[in-house]
Amino acid sequence: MKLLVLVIRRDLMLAMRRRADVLTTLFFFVMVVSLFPLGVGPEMDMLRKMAAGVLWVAALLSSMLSLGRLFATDYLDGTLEQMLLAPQSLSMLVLGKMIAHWMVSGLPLVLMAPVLGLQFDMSVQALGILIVGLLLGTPILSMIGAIGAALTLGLRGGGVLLSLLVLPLCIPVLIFGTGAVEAIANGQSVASHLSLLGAVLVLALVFTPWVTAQALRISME
Amino acid sequence: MKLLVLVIRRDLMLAMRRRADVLTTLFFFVMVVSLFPLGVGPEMDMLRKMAAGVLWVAALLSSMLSLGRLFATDYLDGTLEQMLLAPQSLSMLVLGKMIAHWMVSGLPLVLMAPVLGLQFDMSVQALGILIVGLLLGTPILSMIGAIGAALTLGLRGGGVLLSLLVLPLCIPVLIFGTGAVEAIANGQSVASHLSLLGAVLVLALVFTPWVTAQALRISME
Amino acid sequence: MLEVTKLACSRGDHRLFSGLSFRLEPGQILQVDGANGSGKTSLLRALCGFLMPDEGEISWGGISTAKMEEEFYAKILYLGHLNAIKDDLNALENLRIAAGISGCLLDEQQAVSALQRMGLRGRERLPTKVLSQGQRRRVALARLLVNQAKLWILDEPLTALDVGAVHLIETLLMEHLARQGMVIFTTHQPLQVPGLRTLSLS
Amino acid sequence: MLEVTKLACSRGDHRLFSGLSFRLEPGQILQVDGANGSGKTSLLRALCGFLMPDEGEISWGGISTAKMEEEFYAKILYLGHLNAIKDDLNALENLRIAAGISGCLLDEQQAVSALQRMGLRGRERLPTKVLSQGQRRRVALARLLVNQAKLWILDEPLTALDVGAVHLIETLLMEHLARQGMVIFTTHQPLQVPGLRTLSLS
Amino acid sequence: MAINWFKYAAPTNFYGLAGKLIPWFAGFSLVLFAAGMYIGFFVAPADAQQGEFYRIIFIHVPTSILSMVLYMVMAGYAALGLIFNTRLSAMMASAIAPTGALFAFISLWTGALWGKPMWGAWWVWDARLTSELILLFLYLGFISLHASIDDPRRADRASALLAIVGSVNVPIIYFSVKWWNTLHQGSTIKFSGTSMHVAMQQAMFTMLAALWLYALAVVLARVRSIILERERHTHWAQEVAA
Ligand code: HEM
Ligand SMILES: Nc1ncnc2c1ncn2[C@@H]1O[C@H](COP(=O)(O)OP(=O)(O)OP(=O)(O)O)[C@@H](O)[C@H]1O
Ligand SMILES: Nc1ncnc2c1ncn2[C@@H]1O[C@H](COP(=O)(O)OP(=O)(O)OP(=O)(O)O)[C@@H](O)[C@H]1O
Ligand SMILES: [Mg+2]
Ligand SMILES: [Mg+2]
Repeated sequence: MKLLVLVIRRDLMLAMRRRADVLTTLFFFVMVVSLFPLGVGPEMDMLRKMAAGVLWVAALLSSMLSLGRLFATDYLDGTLEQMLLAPQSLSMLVLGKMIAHWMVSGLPLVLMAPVLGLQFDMSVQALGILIVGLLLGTPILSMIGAIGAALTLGLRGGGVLLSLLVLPLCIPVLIFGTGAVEAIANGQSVASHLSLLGAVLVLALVFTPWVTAQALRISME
Repeated sequence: MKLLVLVIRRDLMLAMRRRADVLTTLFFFVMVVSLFPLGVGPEMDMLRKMAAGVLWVAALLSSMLSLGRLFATDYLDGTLEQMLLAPQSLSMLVLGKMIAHWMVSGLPLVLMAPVLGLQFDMSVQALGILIVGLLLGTPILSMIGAIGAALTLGLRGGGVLLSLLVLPLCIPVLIFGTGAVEAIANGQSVASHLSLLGAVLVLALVFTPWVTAQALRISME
Repeated sequence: MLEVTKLACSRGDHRLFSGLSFRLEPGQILQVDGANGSGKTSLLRALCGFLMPDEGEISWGGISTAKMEEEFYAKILYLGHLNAIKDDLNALENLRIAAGISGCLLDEQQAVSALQRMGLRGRERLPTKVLSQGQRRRVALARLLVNQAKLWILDEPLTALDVGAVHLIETLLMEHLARQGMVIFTTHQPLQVPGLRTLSLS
Repeated sequence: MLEVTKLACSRGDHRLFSGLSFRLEPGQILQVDGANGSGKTSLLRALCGFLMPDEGEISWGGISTAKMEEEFYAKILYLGHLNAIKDDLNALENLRIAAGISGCLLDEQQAVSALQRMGLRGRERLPTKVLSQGQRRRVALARLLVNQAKLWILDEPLTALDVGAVHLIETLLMEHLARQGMVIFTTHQPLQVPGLRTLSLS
Repeated sequence: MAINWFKYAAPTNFYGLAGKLIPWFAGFSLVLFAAGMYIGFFVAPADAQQGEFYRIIFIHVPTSILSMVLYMVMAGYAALGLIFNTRLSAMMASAIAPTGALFAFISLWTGALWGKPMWGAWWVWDARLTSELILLFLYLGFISLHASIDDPRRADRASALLAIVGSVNVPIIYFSVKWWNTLHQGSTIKFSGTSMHVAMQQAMFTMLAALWLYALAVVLARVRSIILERERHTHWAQEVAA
């Protein structure tokens, strides 16, 4: 438990030292979302329909972008070796890194989303559901992404390979998240979508730290 | 000139050392494009309208993502120091790296785009214009991106500079590129859009290598 | 305590060593010797479990280390070619985090005095990226001062160190041995420690 | 040829050295000496133009090096703490590319024989990431054998090298001096080269 | 018949066994393929609504089904390899991947060819189509991860982990996509299999069997070459090669 707190504090501290990286993720998110109206054209009706999808895809892409750094820097400077030699549970340590990653790259997106949603003329209700969905979904992205990040450690072109591995696995999250917003727009119940997201989150919390720890041990050999 | 060929060959060799590397850039592009329908919904009419925009944004994103590697690895392992000490023109060397980057990450996208366009049910004419636009536009993305990549090296706040500088600079490319496709869909002439893209390409070819070289010298200090 | 029997390692198609056996008891120090590429680093990494040996057994107090996992990690301190310090953090933060991960929490005072003993007075609060190569190595080596591990596994600890620092490391090793610690290390520079045994990888 | 007058450098708030003056003529070799963090690396990087000095002048044949740019780069070979080799390429490719960038194209035969002289026989075609620390340094040092530069600027060239390789480097330095070359370098290990001068950064 | 399975878990023994089996699998596959083609093209009648075009299902359906089955088989082998550290299982997994990917690709390709006349579009974002596409991506991810790692042991273990995670995800993907789609679009034309002509069924099952055997033969052949490559420094491998 102490280890968990230590690791989270450490990663947050590192992120604060490099505030630029955090801002870049956020900025990337904003840019992707804002580029769309430019690429697609200014018809409000169409924009409103695609809003949730665009925001979710942008969130997925920008959390992917920051995933590359999750273990890579620790790997390059030898810190990861030391972590693997920690006399405590590696899964716990990995969980700490996942949580820190989410706080740095997921949470800001969630906080930013309402502002961007307004640009697309989303209703307040839909915005609310979008936020809840993102709040449940972005941690899953961080956790599934961590597996990919661990598997691709030290490989050339790791960043892109990482996306290739992780994006297909993240698709259910995307679909449930946008599905919820769609449902509210059509006046249906959102409970099922959100509870599925919640279930996936719990599953991920239980299994991904262990899987990632195994992946790290494999990659270190 | 020899230096140019040497550098291009070197970077291509590095990319080819892992066949997966080139392919994964491409897969990333495919994934991004395929994610959008998943987020937005499967209605063909809407998809056809957004097709060009989605393809262009995806091309922009995937060439941005692979830009991270353009100078960073050379910086970390000390090769960049040696390049700055090359007794030949640094601009030429930089141009070589840009060309290689485009061949590895831009060209495959252009070749892949028609297949993806079909998924969105684009017309053959629109596809043709899309390809020509991408062919003119993706080198510009590589070249402008290189400036950002050079500035992000080691500089504090460089990450933000990259996004702040590069994405806005790339927006005209995006707009001309999608504009051309839009024009053909509406039966207007595409010549003006494409010739503007061509003009930007020539400008970029002339100025960006030099600017990037200066940025590298600044970053190295 | 540490016992290696008939160990064989290979990398790629290349057999590095085979039939390697030795024992290390409390208070003993062993230098692994050999030319560049003879497999010193590989041996040390195999001891840590980073590298799966082809054959042979590594055991600690009679139990195979592969089975002990975390329990064994609590007994060792590994310092590799890489310094395992974060460029963006300062020496103090680096040391406290490294110690925390290896299981002993330090307060600021302990960390400062360890760094000062390593000759980093006045540099404790600079981000380590501005430090010189030797100063960075010293930050990494400061872990030796704040660790309860019994077995030190050091891969070329003297890299980039000046003469004064080399003497300091010699002193530290002797203190550790006097506490019944064990050391296995590699180096290409001569090191004066009484009771030093060498193991040659031809 | 190389003349440094009243050079002063500082990093952050920290003045490393000031009023540093020396000359280096063809056939001369200069060792920059000093404890960890005394500014040796900074001095060498200032010579290459990577670091702007606070005061003073660096000139080559009477012309300020800052003004010469590419012309000066053709005269020097710099080898820093980093090896400047690509992990994914093999030793041969690394050497040929490095030579090409510094302006002399090598054929395969020349590169192979340089690598073999550096003791990498049989390792020429392995990706350098699998090489040992010392072997990687040897790949970097092979550039010394295929370069026409007059002035060698070497920052701790002996890092990670075994005894045999250290002797080899001594020989290379002597050959270079005999060709009227110049060397300025740092190291914390003793190096036997006749005519060696030292410059101490206290 | 008592077969000593453990004997064949060793790559060297398996090499010989596979060598003996391949000609049989390949031969039967060819015969069945010819038979399936014959029934499909000459015995089965033209479809009432779809004319001659429907005959593409004789390729499309078997490849679709096999692409999914092969993924599970691959993940199973990967899990075995990871848990029991048997080298042969990992080799089997990496030998299956290209064939699985090929089938997924053919399924997409034939589906697209069929879709143009049937739906008027090459591609529709329907649940089955989308999850098949994602399956192809999973295969490609597996293959690229394996190809990106030089050390064979690490490559085997890393990609095995990925395959297992993927297999947990495949059902989630399938249902999520299905659900996502049915929520706002149910208009995709469905072709019900119940009213199928007997000859059509026969052709389809014959083709399925033929492609199964083809997959077996190809996978075994690929495993043999992987074994040879991995064991190239051993005596027996050099003897075999010579
Ligand atoms: C790119 C386009 C297509 C893809 C990726 C695709 C994919 C698949 C997959 C994965 C299956 C097996 C799934 C299952 O058994 O439930 C399947 C089966 C089948 N597909 Fe397709 N398909 C495509 C186009 C089409 C078209 C255009 C038709 C006809 C209108 C069609 C008709 C069938 C039929 C009849 C089956 C047999 C299995 C069953 O009845 O459930 N497919 N396809
Ligand atoms: N894939 C491979 N194929 C062939 N040889 C390999 C492969 N991977 C590593 N090697 C060799 O294995 C050896 C690894 O040596 P190791 O790093 O253990 O040496 P070391 O004794 O620590 O050397 P140094 O003193 O230079 O640090 C090197 O000789 C290297 O060339
Ligand atoms: N921003 C800064 N503030 C204060 N001191 C700094 C700053 N940046 C660098 N320094 C100091 O400048 C010195 C740089 O030294 P340099 O790397 O030149 O040393 P060196 O003689 O090469 O040492 P070594 O033998 O360890 O390689 C170090 O003492 C470092 O602590
Ligand atoms: Mg070593
Ligand atoms: Mg130095």
